[in-house]
Amino acid sequence: MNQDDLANIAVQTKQEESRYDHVIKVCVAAGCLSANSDQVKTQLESEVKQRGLESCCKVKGVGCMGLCAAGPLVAGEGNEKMFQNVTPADASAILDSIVDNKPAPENVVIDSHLDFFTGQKKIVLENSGEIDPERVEDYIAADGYEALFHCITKLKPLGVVEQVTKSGLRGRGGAGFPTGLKWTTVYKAGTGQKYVICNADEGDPGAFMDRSVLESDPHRVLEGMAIAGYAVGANKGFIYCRAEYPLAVKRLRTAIRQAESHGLLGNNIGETHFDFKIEIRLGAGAFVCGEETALIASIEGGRGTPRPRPPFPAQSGLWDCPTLINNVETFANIPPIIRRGGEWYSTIGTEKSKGTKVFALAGRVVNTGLIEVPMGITLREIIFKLGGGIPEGRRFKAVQSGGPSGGCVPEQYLDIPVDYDSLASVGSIMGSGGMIVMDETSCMVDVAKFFMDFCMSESCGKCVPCRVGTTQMHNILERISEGRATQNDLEQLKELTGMVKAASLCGLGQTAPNPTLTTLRYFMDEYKAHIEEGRCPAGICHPVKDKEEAEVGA
Amino acid sequence: MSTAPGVEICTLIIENRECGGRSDQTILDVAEEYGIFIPTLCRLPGLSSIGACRMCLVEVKGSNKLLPACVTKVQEGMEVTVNSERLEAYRRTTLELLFSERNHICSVCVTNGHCDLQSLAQKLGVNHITMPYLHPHVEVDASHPRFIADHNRCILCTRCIRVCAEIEGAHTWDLMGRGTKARVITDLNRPWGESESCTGCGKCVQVCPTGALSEKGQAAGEMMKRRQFLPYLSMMREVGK
Amino acid sequence: MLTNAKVVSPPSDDKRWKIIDGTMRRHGHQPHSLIEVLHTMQETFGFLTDDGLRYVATSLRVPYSKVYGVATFYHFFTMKPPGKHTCVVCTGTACHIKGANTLLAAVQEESGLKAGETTRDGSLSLLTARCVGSCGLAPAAVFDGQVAGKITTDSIKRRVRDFLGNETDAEILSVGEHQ
Amino acid sequence: MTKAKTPKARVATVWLDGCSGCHMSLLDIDERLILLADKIDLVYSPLVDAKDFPENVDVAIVEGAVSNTEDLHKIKLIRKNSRVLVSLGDCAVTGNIPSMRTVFPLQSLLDRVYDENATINKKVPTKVVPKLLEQVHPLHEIVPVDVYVPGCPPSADTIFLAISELLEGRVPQLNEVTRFGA
Repeated sequence: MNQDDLANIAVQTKQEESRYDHVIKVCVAAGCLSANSDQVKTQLESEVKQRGLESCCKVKGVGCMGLCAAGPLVAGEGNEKMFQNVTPADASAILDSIVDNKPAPENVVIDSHLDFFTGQKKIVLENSGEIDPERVEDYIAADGYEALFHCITKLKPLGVVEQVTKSGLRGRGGAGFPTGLKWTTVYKAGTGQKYVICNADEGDPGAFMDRSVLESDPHRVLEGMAIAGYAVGANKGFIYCRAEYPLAVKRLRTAIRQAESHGLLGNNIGETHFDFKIEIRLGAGAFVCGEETALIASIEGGRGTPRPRPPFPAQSGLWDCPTLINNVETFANIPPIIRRGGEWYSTIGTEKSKGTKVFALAGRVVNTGLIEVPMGITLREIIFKLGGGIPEGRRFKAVQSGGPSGGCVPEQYLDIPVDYDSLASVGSIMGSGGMIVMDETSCMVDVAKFFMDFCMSESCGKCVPCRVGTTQMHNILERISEGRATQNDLEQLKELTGMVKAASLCGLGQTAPNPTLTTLRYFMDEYKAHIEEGRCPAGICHPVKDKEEAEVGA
Repeated sequence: MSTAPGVEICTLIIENRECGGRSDQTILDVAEEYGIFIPTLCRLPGLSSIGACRMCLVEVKGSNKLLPACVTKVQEGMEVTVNSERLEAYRRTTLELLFSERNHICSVCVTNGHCDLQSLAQKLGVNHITMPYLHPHVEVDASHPRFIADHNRCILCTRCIRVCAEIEGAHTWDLMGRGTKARVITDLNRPWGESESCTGCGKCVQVCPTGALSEKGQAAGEMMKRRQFLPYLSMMREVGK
Repeated sequence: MLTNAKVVSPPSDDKRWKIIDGTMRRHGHQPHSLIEVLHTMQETFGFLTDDGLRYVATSLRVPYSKVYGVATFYHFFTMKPPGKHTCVVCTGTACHIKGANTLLAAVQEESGLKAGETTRDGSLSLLTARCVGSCGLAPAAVFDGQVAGKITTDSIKRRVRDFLGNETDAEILSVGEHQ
Repeated sequence: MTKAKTPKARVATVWLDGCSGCHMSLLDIDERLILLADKIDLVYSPLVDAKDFPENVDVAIVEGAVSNTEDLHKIKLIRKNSRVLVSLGDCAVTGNIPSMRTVFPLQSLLDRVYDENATINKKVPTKVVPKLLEQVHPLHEIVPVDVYVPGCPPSADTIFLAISELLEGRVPQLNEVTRFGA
């Protein structure tokens, strides 16, 4: 296939779709599927058939529309009409509404002009909820693979790297390392065998951005990886994906197969000399494999334990070859950056954090789901405008970003802009995009304990501070939550947080104390209530009153 | 001094002393050449270094992270601090964490007096463990005819695994599980005595820094009386009849 | 070390070993395909067996101890046969905030199972997951591979009751540490 | 010199859960005991007759771990009544051999000893003997400790050095002379 063939597919696909007066989109990403959206789709299809509307009305499975909590979601008339909590029984009414413009039952209608939808800026998610993730033609019709073809036919590898550098894109996996710099390092690392790895081991509990991108728009990631391969001089890519995401894996496999058969992956892509193949490797339930050296060890078939850096994977990674590792969302940003130029991308966001960020908004907030917002938006806007605030008239307490590596941000900082540096300044991190909202029913000691428990059981055990330190910190938090702790324990907890942060081998240990540190910093009163009064203000923990007795198990 | 291609001679400062080294040497290598002590536990010269125990962490000027001296290569103009209040505190805490993790009862350990963990604790002034002991229930494997594996004393330094894979070439040992539940195992987690790959060379026993791997017959309770060496005793008994 | 490629025959004449052979062949019996092969074995048999690990180790020329080390490092792998039905309660952050613990308690109340246990008759296993990525639907659970969202204590008890069938006093078979 | 006017230090030695080896080692300082006798008043000890732990003790030297409710009660009283608390020997400092039982659940231990292995009177004693704690604790897990003297037992020289330094009003530096298991 060459550029003309690609353009032909795009035109054809668009023409086909424009033959229909109505396109009804049904979300078939994992969230809505778990609420039986596949049955809704089938019912809509048979209803269309029954009414003899096949020629003017198309029912199409699409990726995530964002508002997962209200699934299954259905949209029509270019998203002017949206429906929530749809059951197969609603199919008829929805057709009435879309085709005959009759009012649909109130309980299924959502206002498509909600802040949740209009407050977003979609780059990564531009195709999510629009295209059929299982058809490469749909992706091509949405300018898919145009960027790749532009690179391999018009740009030199260094030119591609320059665009990425110019865009100001920073790694979306959490740490925010400048992507252009990483690409440059691998580009410069000799002329031998190199690899590109896509980190899709989204282990952060409370995050599902990557899953959604893979399920809704898998080709975008493949295209991003292929562009990266061209830019840094690699001919082989691996996607390291969680085995817990079977649908994402299935759609990726389909996408790779389609791309290969269309000559978009494989040898002589676009009739040039550029070869690029992609293989999927399944993770197996180890959070630490999100760390790049551990991920490499896992792809090499071993225990996913990290090793000290340097050397960095960009110099010596998979099988000791220079390796570029970026996460799903980072790769998903690449095609639009190439299509529209690094300059364009750098106009979005803040001075040091460019572009948009996808967040998985969950917890005690009205609209839970997936959002993409420009960097620099405030936490308050995200939670109270897009998120619709706290349900049941409760009070906001904190928002947790960055998962087990991040922190809890209290109300007083709700007006800080969401960017890498501002979040770091209040003790949290941008992270991969999990954003969990907590209200007064959440106990901050319990939350700290929850994350420490996570880190303790996910610690690979290689280095001492993380292996034993997280266990000791967890035990102290447990004693606090049970009302058995002393002031001494609190002091020791503080000391251990500093030590584990500074002395651990990899990012897991180095960031494991963050949730504890931020809750100690902003919610000391809750710790004190547990320790001094044997009381849990949120009523989650059940501390014992008689510390004397409990202290020694007498 | 002749060097391999790409290797440069560099000068650096370790603990306020000007030192010279090759760029393929680690900070630890150079420090040792100059007689500067940096504590280590998981490292053993001759085996690959893994930077896991974190005892040899040092401060390098210009780096905001602490770096393990055993795997960090020297660079021209480096300024390395080996001993600072912070580093010493972290090392003591690391030792305390290790002591708290398993059941290290020095007084009845076969390696009492010859143990790296014990002597480092003394050297660095760890005279009590400030955090609660975890008291895990772990096994002793005495199935091998000549050796014993006492997991109560294991600090997961993986020296045994490395010497077995890298030097003996048997790869009998490896780690199972993760976190504090990790254990060194032989073959498919079978008793050591049943191992199909173990050559019985005993290298693992010799490199073990603690009493986790030992030769049989060393413990006080194992002092076998071999009275067959005294045949005249029974002769005397016959005579005395 | 098993340095020479050995021709080994599968542990039994179970036809399903051909599936594992297929995965190994597809990867050219490369040692680094170990995790992929373990995935296939677990998918095929439901869990990993000692015999199977031995077979894979020999076929891929990976030391026994390394194979066992890898199999136990990753929590997705299990070496115990799962129950006929599985109920996985998500304990990710969003689900935790929305009461995953009360769901676990409800299942225990209904079945007597704690996380990681299987009923003696093998009808049901209760597991926990670190996050199934359905945070928008929290609290979530996975029943026999199907994700379900916005679970309540009532709805989870109902599902568990269905799984248990007529077994009124399901006994507990194994205690383990699934994560 | 006003040496004669200096009041003697009130010293107590206590034996909790341990083998009394540390006390044996204390006696092993031999003739130096006479030197100490000039400077200290042994107000409480397994070696003297006092039944109750006195008040206003200058230095309390405690051997053994905290294993039962009586140890627990005693160590709290000792701490309350003493200016300086010395943790003497590995049992007091680390839990040592007494703590080896902590890896087993208490009830299984009691069953094993008083039921499975008992030939007569299969019953866990509840009278006269104090109740065992779930865990064995080193002293500092229960009360603040001022001086740690590890060793099993610490040598006579170590103990003499520790006491001498304390009597001189200094904090003994013992790392050179003793360690865990010494």
